Amino acid sequence: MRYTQGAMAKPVEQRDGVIIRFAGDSGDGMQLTGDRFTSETALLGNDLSTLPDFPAEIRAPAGSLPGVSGFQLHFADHDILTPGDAPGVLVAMNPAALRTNLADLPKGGTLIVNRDAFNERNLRKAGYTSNPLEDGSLGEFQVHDVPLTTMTVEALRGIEVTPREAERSKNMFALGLMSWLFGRPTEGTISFLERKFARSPAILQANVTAFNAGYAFGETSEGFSVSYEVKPAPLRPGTYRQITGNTALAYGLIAASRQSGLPLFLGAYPITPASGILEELARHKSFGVRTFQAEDEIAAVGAAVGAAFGGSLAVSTSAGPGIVLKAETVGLAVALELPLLILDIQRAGPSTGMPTKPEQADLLLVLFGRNSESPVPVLAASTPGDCFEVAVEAARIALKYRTPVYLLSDAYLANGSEPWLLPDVNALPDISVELTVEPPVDGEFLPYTRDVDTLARPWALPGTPGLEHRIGGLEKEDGTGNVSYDPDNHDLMTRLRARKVAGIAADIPELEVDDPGGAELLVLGWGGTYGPIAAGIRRVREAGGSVAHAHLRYLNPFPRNTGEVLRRYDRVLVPELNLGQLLRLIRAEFLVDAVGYNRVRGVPFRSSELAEAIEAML
Amino acid sequence: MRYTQGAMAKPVEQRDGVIIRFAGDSGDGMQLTGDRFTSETALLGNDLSTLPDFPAEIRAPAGSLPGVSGFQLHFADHDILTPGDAPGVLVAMNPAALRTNLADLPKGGTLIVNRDAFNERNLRKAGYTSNPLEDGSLGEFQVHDVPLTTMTVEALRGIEVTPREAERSKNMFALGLMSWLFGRPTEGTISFLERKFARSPAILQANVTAFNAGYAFGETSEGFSVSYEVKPAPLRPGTYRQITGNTALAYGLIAASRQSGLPLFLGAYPITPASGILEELARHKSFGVRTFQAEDEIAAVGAAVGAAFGGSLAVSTSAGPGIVLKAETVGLAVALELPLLILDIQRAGPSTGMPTKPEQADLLLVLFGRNSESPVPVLAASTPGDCFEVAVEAARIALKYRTPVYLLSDAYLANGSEPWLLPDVNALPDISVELTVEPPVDGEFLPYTRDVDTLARPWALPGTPGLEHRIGGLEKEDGTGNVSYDPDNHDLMTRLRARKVAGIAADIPELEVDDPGGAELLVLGWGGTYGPIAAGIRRVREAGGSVAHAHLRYLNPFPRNTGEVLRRYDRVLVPELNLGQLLRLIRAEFLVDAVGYNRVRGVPFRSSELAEAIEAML
Amino acid sequence: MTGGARGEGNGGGLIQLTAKDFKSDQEVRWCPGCGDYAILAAVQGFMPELGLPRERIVFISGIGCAARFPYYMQTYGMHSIHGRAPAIATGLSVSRPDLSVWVVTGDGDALSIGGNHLIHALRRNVNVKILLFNNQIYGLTKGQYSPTSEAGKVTKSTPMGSIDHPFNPVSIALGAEATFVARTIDTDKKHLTAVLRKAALHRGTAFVEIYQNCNIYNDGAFDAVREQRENRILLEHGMPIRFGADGERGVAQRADGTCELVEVAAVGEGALLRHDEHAVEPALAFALSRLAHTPHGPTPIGVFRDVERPVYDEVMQAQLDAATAQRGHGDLAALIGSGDTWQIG
Amino acid sequence: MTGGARGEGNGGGLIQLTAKDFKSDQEVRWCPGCGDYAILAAVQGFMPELGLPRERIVFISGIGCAARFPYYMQTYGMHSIHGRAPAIATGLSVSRPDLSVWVVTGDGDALSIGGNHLIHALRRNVNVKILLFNNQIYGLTKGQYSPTSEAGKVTKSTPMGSIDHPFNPVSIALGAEATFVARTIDTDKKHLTAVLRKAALHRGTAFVEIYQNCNIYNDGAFDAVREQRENRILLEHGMPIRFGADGERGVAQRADGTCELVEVAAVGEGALLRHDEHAVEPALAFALSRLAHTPHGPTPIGVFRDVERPVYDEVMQAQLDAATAQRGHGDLAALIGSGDTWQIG
Ligand SMILES: Cc1ncc(C[n+]2csc(CCOP(=O)(O)OP(=O)(O)O)c2C)c(N)n1
Ligand SMILES: Cc1ncc(C[n+]2csc(CCOP(=O)(O)OP(=O)(O)O)c2C)c(N)n1
Ligand code: SF4
Ligand code: SF4
Ligand SMILES: [Mg+2]
Ligand SMILES: [Mg+2]
Repeated sequence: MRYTQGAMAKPVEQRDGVIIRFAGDSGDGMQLTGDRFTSETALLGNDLSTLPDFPAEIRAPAGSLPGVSGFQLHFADHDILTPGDAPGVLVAMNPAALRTNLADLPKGGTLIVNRDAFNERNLRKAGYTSNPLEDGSLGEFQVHDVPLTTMTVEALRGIEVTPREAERSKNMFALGLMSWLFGRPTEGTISFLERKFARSPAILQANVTAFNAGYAFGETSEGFSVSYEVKPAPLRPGTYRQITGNTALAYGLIAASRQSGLPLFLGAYPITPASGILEELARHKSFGVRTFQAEDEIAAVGAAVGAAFGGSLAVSTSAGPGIVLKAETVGLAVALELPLLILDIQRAGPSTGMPTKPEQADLLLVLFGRNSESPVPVLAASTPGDCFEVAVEAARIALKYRTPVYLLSDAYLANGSEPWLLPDVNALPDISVELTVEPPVDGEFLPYTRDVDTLARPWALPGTPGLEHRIGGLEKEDGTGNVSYDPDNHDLMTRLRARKVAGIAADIPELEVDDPGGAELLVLGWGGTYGPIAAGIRRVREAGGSVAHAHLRYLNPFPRNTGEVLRRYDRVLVPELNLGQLLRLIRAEFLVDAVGYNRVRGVPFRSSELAEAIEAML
Repeated sequence: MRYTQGAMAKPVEQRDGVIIRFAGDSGDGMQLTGDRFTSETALLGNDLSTLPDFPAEIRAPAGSLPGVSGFQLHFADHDILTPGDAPGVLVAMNPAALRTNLADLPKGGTLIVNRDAFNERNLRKAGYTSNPLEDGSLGEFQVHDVPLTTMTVEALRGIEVTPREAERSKNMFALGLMSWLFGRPTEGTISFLERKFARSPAILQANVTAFNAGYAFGETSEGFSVSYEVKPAPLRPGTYRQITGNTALAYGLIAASRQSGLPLFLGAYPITPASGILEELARHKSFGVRTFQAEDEIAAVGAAVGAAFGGSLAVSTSAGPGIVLKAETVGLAVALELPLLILDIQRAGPSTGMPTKPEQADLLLVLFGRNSESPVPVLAASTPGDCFEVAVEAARIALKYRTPVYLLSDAYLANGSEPWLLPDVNALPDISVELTVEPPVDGEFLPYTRDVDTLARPWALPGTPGLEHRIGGLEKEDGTGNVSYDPDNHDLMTRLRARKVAGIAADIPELEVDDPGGAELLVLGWGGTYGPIAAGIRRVREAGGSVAHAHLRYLNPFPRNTGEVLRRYDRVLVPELNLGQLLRLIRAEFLVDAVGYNRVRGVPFRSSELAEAIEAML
Repeated sequence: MTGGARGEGNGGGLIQLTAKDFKSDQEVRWCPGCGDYAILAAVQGFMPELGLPRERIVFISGIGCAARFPYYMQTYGMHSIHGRAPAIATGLSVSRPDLSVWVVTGDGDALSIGGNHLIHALRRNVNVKILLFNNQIYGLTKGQYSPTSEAGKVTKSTPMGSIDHPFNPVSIALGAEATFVARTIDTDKKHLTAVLRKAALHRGTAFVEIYQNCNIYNDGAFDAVREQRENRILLEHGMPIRFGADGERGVAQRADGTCELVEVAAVGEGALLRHDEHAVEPALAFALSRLAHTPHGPTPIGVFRDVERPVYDEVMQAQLDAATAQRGHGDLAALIGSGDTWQIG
Repeated sequence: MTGGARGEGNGGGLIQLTAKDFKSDQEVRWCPGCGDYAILAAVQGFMPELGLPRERIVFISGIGCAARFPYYMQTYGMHSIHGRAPAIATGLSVSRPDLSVWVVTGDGDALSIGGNHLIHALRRNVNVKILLFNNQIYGLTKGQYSPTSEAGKVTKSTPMGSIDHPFNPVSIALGAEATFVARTIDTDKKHLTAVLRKAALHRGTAFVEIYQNCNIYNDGAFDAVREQRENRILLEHGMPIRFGADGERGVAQRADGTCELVEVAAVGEGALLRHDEHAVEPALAFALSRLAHTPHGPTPIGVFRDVERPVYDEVMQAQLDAATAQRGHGDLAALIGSGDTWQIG
């Protein structure tokens, strides 16, 4: 196919949903391109879901297979649950991107490639022995091989940028073309570029020009005979924004600080995919947020414990390898009975594993990864937007019960985005804490007495006259908190700590089941697999299958009706991105012969594979 | 009662077993006294079991309750399993020792106290408002209130020691007295003192004199009308020694080094109750043992990983708080697939907890306390002597399967002792390893290919020509070991690592059940509770109850017949010094409705409480 | 005296506390004769000088014999975990600038497992006062060698003698950019108190090494300076550095920048180094720290360095204030609604 | 050249390796333009000089961009976990004295999370060569400030500027009792190679800071010395310390032990410091390290210190040998039968 530019009005086809994947070299700006396309799409009112997918290397050698960076976006005129199993449209900026992504493109899919990048050198780097644009191997797809680089450079003639800078604008050309193809509004991107390049007018001009040129190329090129329209989705009314899980966590923590009246303190050490929370929070000092980039994860959570002692809403964030390092200090916080949040943005392991890839395999770690009996509540977020609410809820539990709380997210939620209906900040729950401020009448302050309902101990902050006291990691005498080696006291304290956490079950909602009626199979999920599971179930139901769905936000303690729910069904399927961790917990606790669907591939579930797995059990 | 010295032959009564507890101030030398009495007893051929019990403080204030140090010894003319639930004889060197130990002495028990220590100051420190020796509160016991200090000082008149040194010999006086009372041989103690005080003749003379004086006092005092004899036990023939769990572990590691032909490397950071292993191994450099006292637990296990890479039998030892810190590095070893032993001498927690007290609550920690799916075999020792054998077996598994292995002991096994039949060193298993030393013919060494049986990867040591290769914590491509982010490869590798560990089940003995026939109840234990459980079962059986007993040495993987064994019984009771950790594992894995008997008191089970618990389930 | 302690001091009225007010109700549980007792007494004796009410003072420790310290102080306190006290204190101090935060640590706690937190606290200049009780041994775990034990030391874990070259705590602190570094002795209450006073007045991290005798596992380790006062090279600001029974010896500087011990009579008083604890560059303080690698002969005691540098806590607060001044107090609704939003319905 | 590398060298015959022999088959994955490429080339170029066969050489790294290094070396190697390479290398080196063990680490890896392992390796004088690629930034995690970033640095995690005072890697190493400390520059292959040579010859831990440009997140951090050669204060043993375009400037010592930059013409060549890398006392090396806290002006480059001290690995081996000489090779039966035994039956 060849493209010449001509001018004529093009027909517009309706689509109910589209999945696009942008793929290119790490240096090609695919994440930015994807982000911008997503923003345009959000403004248009589609429902959407995104999945960035980038290598652990900062910038692997240009043109190499490990250097490929991708961004997938699913948008639709109805509510959607996942970034989509497989793209309908693949934009491949070079041979490596084509090679690593083509397998996901179904037959008949649309393929837009940058023909200029298919030179011998790049083909060789990608491991091609012949040029796929020429050897007929792409016959099953609708291929548009556009000379993106040449056309961009052409369009930028006269603008005062270096040839390299001109070439680097090709992603904006591609974005412009795609914006035309799917009828996206362009103002947002142009004003975004104006903000981003405010200080370099030439670069700004280059980017805007390339973007407009791409759009115009779509309009005029003969190669693109139709454009597509995807109508807005009937979302709940309100104000929306796109949000990633990491940003939602950061905002949720700021909201929890506001709702508790306690200043926010974050101790963190950078690690993929959790660093974004530190970086986001560091930008909000006007909220009284203190971010402390520590020398390591131990110091990060140590500082958080110190801040908690001083009365902050104290948080520490990390991913697997760092979460492991924090365990001893979290154990101290269990003994101290101080509120503390630990956010684990799970990634594929073991050890360093695949740092940018999602997994759900830290559940047993956060439950059991401390010496001795050391119970800690655990919550997990299910979607990017849900991260906000879960952060507030985790803070509520930590503060009310004076306990460390783990909050689990993952690399998929962290970087993936969805439209988020802005919550009414005035309707957020009050999670303020009753501090102990008055010395008891008899003069002796007992830091390890307990509230009869919550079993929480009093929280008296340094600075409060008359309540001077000492706490520590040695076993403490019930009531006084003095060091005690008494056997019965130790047994009692061990059980009190356990009962305190178990008792939270009375203070959290029951597990809700989405059962259209008559289902014999329950699918039980948790965490970031919510979208694919729900989408898989939707497929099954659309095909006439009857299946119930429940999703756990609370992993410890479980909602009080969990056992009852599980026993209601003949069969229980537990899909997890691990080898069966929740599965093990519910089998032990409820003795139900649930089965797992487990994949540890470092990528989210596809709804299609889940639909198959469910159908196999119907 | 008053004692005047007279000379007459005393009758000797036979006993089948005796439990003595020595208790005194930390500075009173109770551990030494207990040790010596134990040695005398061992030489006499009794079966025995000991339980030292000392405070975490080095030397809390003299006379205070937290400063009390105790040592319990159970010896008998038959095989015994525990240091005994409750002492029949209590030696209390001061009021604090009396107060903290009296509750354990059954009515009618023998109480020997140092009358001299019951002065007003000491009574006050112990919280007594009246002198129990005079207020009649000891009426239920056979009290011998001996002026131990006075008599010691008296006996030492003329020896050139300071008054303080003279007083400090009172423990030897007490030992002499007890040696007479139970007809223990004295030569061993005297030659021990000669070795210990070889460089201070006056101190030596003081100690020997005090010891002899105590013995003579027993012979002549009217207060002691009979002495007791406990005949030797019919133990298996052979050469015996007393051994503590920590010493047995150290010897086991040296044996494993010999049997594997690999040099032993220990990376350790001191921590109670594990330090003894480091200290013992540091003394055996002539065995080629390298001990490295690191800057912390992370460096300790890191150095061990380095040594493992270099071809040592690499070990790291610690207790709970330190085990937690090692987790990230053990995860690395899981990814590297290198042999490594991690010894966890469990103590009461959470956090710092009660450092000198035993617990069994790190089982889930060592199984799950690493990020992501990170399977590691786990073994546990059941008695002090068993530690030797388990160390060799753990090394065998680590070396054969190229995997880190956890070995669990606890504070009770670590310091407790029992007679140990010396193994025939020539009959120890051959655990030598086949290293890869030849480059493959096609020239490309693939460090992540696998043995078809064991799934172990080749082990090629630096220094081997032609096998240069790089390993690391990022996910590796099956076979080549190159870094790989391929989804299917990650799933495969995750499952391969899991299968490798699970496959060890084929290579370990089946779970043996001690079932006298017809039992409906199985008691399933693991680790250091073996003695009390077996003793509890013995009691139940003696009372006519029918109960089966199985004890797990292998916690991961379980012996291959475990499920079958469990399903054979109507009821399964799992006693543990935690809140139900093995219980959770077997419920999840075998879906058996087992129940737990759980105590977290920082002390071993009493066989009587277990007998009761068992009987309640018959 | 509130400089280092950052408080406004007396609140409403005049606080007249005494050492006794700082004794908690907990029985002190160190071995009889342990140097820790003397330090405890000196610290309790000094506390009233802070001019702060007890509730504004916090002691944080790690694990070890020394780390029991907070239990005995009638202030707020935390007996935390091994080596981590500087990190915990950092979190407390930066989030609560109104408190006076003290760390008590041992040579193992601070320089073995906790070495990294220590050096990072020092470079950051967080407003905490770190008292390192150096007994050159692991006391609580019953006598293994520590990173300050002299080479060749025979202990339970080194039956043939340790093979590590020890740290010099003052040198490592100076190498780690510390702004206040001092050394003193458990039994010299007057000197110890004077050093505490300067540490408290210092804005930022103050690092104080205290030679502490462990009479059970390492008795007499410091006798060369504890008992033989003539070996104490007393560093006094602005004074020529002299020592010896009658000040007959002194410290001079060689051409190569190192320090040497000299007879005053031989070189003349003018040749002696004059101590400047406020010297901007730590070079001379470092050279002085090298005079005695372990305290087995003449050993410098006193304040090696005391200089001003921005205090971490204060700069963090200043950033918060600046951000608030620029943008106003954070508005949650505005925050979550920032960036591109759109309206449905 | 086998001193530092402890090998007997060439085995049977003469080993004639070239840089190419040290290239592994792995594609190098740093950003185009990254300073790491130049260092890799220099190290590969130097390796043949070790005179050791490839299998006797091991590279161990932590995590970070720099830490990818071992993959590219055709030797044994381990890409371990963040900050722990010095500990892992210690275990390997002490248990395998026949190997030449090298650590490659970054400023975050070595001085942030790994600071403690680094300073302990240095004080122990384990026979490992530590190459710290200092780019004053966290590269791999995409641009947060590091412990060597200059104060006030604006990065992703410090939008208002960092508030930490940075470490000076040379100062902290000297404070930690290092026996060999040097600094060099990624792009100066000749100087880098010369430093590697000395590091390899050194018996014990050699610490080499290499200024490394991260052109993505911290481009130009070292331009003041990388590009402006006149700012390189080249330390050369036995030579007066001079610098500047024509050596017109130099370093002299002030009366207070600190170093200062002077015009040679003004003070005369005789007034310049003469560099002595073998000086027993590190005082002057330390003073030199303070000349430039961050490389924004004249900065010393070269070997600051290179002294002999017992090597940890060798002393450990000597203890094993001594024990064996005293007691004979360990006899397991005798060991388990030691102490009181008794006979039954
Ligand atoms: C993580 C961890 N590792 C090890 C220990 C054991 N431990 C307790 S105190 C201590 C060292 C004590 O030495 P030091 O800090 O010098 O204090 P001292 O007792 O001499 O005052 C050690 C190794 C521990 N409690 N926690
Ligand atoms: C335990 C742990 N914490 C954090 C990380 C994330 N991490 C990887 S590299 C790195 C810092 C890299 O900086 P540096 O050592 O300077 O190396 P560079 O990338 O600049 O070469 C961090 C924080 C990790 N992998 N493991
Ligand atoms: S062991 Fe040493 S440091 Fe610890 S309390 Fe006793 S004397 Fe003091
Ligand atoms: S991010 Fe920086 S240090 Fe890392 S490879 Fe790229 S240029 Fe090099
Ligand atoms: Mg100490
Ligand atoms: Mg860096």
